[in-house]
Amino acid sequence: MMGVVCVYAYNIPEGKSGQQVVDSLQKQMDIIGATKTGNFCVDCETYQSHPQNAQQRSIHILHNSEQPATCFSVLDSGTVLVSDMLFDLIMNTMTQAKSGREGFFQQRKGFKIESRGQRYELADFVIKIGSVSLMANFKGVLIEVEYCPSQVPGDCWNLMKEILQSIVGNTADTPPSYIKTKMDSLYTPADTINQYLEHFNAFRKTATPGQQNR
Amino acid sequence: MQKEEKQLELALDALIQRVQDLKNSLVAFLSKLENEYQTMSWPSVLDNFALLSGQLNSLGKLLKSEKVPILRNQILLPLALSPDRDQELEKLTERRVFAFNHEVVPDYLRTKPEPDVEKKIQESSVRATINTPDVAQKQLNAMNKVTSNILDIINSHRDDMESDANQKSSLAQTSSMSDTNALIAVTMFGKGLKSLRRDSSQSQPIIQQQTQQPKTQVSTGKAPSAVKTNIKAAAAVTVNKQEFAGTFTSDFEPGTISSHDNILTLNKESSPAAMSDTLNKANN
Amino acid sequence: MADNEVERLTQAISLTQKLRTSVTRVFSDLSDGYHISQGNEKASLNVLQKALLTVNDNYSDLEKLVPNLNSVNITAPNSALVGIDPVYDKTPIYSQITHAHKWTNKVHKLADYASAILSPNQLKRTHQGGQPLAIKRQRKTPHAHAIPPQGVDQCISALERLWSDMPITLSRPMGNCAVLQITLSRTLRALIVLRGLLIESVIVKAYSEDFLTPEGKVDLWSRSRYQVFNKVTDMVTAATLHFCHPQMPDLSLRSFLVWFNSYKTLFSAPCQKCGKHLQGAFPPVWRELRTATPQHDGCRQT
Amino acid sequence: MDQMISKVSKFAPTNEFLLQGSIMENAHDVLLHRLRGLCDNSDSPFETFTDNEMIFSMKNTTITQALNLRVRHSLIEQDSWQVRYAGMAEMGDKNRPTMVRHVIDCSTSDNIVLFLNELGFRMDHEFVIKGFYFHKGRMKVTVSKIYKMNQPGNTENLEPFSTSSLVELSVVTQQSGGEGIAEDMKSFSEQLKPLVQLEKVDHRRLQNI
Repeated sequence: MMGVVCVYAYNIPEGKSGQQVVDSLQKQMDIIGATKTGNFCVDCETYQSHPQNAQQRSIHILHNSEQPATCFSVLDSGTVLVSDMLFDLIMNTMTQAKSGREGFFQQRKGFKIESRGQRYELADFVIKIGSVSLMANFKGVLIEVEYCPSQVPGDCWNLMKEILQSIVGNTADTPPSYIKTKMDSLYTPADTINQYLEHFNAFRKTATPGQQNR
Repeated sequence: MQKEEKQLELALDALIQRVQDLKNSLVAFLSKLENEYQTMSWPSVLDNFALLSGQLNSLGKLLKSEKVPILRNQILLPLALSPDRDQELEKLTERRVFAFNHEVVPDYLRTKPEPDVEKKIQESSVRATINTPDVAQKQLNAMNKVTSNILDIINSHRDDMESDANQKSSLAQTSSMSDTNALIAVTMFGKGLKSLRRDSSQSQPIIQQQTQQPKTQVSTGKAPSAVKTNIKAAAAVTVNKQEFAGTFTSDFEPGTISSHDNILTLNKESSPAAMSDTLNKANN
Repeated sequence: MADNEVERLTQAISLTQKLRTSVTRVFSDLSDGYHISQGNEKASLNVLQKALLTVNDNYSDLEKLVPNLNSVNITAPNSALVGIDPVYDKTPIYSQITHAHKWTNKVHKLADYASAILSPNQLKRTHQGGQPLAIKRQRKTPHAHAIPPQGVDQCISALERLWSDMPITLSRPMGNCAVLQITLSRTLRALIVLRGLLIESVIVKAYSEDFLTPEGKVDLWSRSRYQVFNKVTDMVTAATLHFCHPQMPDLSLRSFLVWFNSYKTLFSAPCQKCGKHLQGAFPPVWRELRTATPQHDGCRQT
Repeated sequence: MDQMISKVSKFAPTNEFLLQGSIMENAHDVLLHRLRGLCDNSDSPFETFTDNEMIFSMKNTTITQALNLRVRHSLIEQDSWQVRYAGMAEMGDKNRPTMVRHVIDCSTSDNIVLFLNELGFRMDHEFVIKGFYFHKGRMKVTVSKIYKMNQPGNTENLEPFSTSSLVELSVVTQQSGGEGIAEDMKSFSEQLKPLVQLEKVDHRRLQNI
């Protein structure tokens, strides 16, 4: 089980590299007394229907190291299927070319994106500082803050806001747009995945910021 | 003369030896019967009998062999009978015969069977000679007939019993290959499930189709294209119509029927197989 | 001697059989009925009498023989009786036997341990003099812990109706003591162990946690995975002392629950003293005892 | 990702060894008792299951060979959903004691049916399967009856497909290192004879009948 998670993109100030931002954030974690508890990774891969299929769909397959045995499959219609890792294999059989023909789905080239970094714990908070890379190109920094004991975003938003503002600043004045619609419902791991996916999709659309800043 | 005597002596020794063996095994067998009757098994009894009959056989062979002079020509003459106890004899006979007296001699030195037995032998030999070869042949035939009849009866009984046993095993049959196949086919490919639904829903859709026909034809603009595919599909499927007619219809769930009314109504005349095929095509 | 015995036994058996046949004949004749023609009643009666006489004779024969018999002692083990039960597949005897076997082993083992541990430390708890006991008796004995289960049930069901956002389920996983499981809104779950109506212990956990051991039984001991709820557990346990009132147990439980209900705003309400949500990464875990206002642990002490 | 797939496929249990047979109604209970004695946990009561199995398939104009996914939904534990991909069972030669097939079992959330429909899958057919399961070490034995559903989607209105029950003995192993288990299965199936003949059954032949 998990608590409520808010994911924010960190605005990288002009003239700073991604690594510098991550370093300073990590230093900040030490200052507020959080303890390092290893690494984390959220990755996303996108597939597309075969053009001859009846329905044209994109499927995003995401994994979150917080739920290491789970595979999240998100359709562009918003349906999120939560399943165990073996769904990767099923997806694989669906993409697999059989006897010279294409499969029902194809992997979209150049869409592999992931957020990787350090994981910190502070009392019942879990804070993750991840640098996002699209096909090994640095794209930006994502901050994830989780408050584990609660499951209702509406209950603990104000409480989370205090700690979020101390890390990401004014960006955290309002809840993440995805959370806004879910304030009063029970939070699930799929909601985290949707937040990440929103950010990933946004990152894919932008030009690589690292090239401007480096 | 001396040579003959010597031969007789040898033959007698051999005879005594054989008889001794026979006696020993008899004694052993008897003692076994007396002491081990609880644990003794039938095969071991049979073994003992076999041993005895073997020894008797070899004794008979010895008597018939050429080396043994014809004993019938020898004469055994009791020279003296005495009512007194004879130690020597007692020892020789293992304390079975104490004296060589009038009582035992006729029994031991008898060369002819008992009169009763003799009479019986006579009778049977007389009876044997009465029958002429013809009668004997007849009786033989009758005998053969009877035995073959009995054999037949036994055989038929055996057959009956065997078939009974077979039937019993078929009664106790606990699994059937055809059921296995049917069950696997249904789990793997859904065979049988599809035809079932056809029974329950077959008549209804047709009626519905007829009543709905005008309405849907007006309402859908896409109908003509469906007709085309339908013709093509129907042509492709007609060969297998009989085969598929049963299995395909499962796609007619209420939901799909209503959503594909336009297609179904147009297919009114064509076979169910063709319908479902168009349905699939339309879905794709 | 033994042969004699056997002979007598077989004789007795054959006599018994005889007796049975004669008795059966009498009864079967009686049940089949007689064809009684006019004036022939006497003959039929004679037949019956004869049959009865045979029974009598057989019976007396048997009776004569019986005193000579030594009682044969057939020692049949109990397991032989199992065979008598014809539908053993339908009875759960097999699983029961294995179960019983397992338990006997377990009990045996534990008893071994217990005796090994107890033998060096002999505990003598009842070594009190008569004096203090007498004084105790004079005092009015508190009865809060000795309320019958029905009373507790009644009291709890009355309490449950007070809050719609705080369902209470009552169970008795180990005898008389009631265990209340409370779900407070969507904020937390609490487990309260009662003795009578006295609060014995309280454990608070997250809404996402449960009070079950891996075997699916009620878990009375484990603490929450989250630090904040362990703090709350400590606070609430301390507060139970405040609310405890031996003479009016139902009132004390009720006022405790009223106070406890204020924890539903654990995450959403800021501290009344400093106005902030977090203090050292913790929300206001303390509720003022009278006003039930939220406060941080740190703010409470100042 | 590809790395992960190869990793997952290497360690995930995807190789299924399978023997199948059936048992008639009259010997059904006898078989259950025998299995109870032969298998683990013989002192606990029978473990039962009731599942609704839905077969979804996808085709398109260039790929005519349909891809089938089987969704199983437990009717006892309502929130247990599973999707399974099963390859064609390979008979192998005569020396192979069991069939082998590629199987991917994957537990999912309850929206799998919606998900597959949105993905372009269509339900081909469905049925209800009720029965008992036993396990002995890694081996799993199921004795189950298949029920037709008289109304689609209604799992109450059922009609048994056959009086016989399907008996399956299976072991799922990693891709390599399952050779010994097939022999174990063979010897286990010998113990059930003559009650049930657990055999390799050629699915291709059944499909073409």
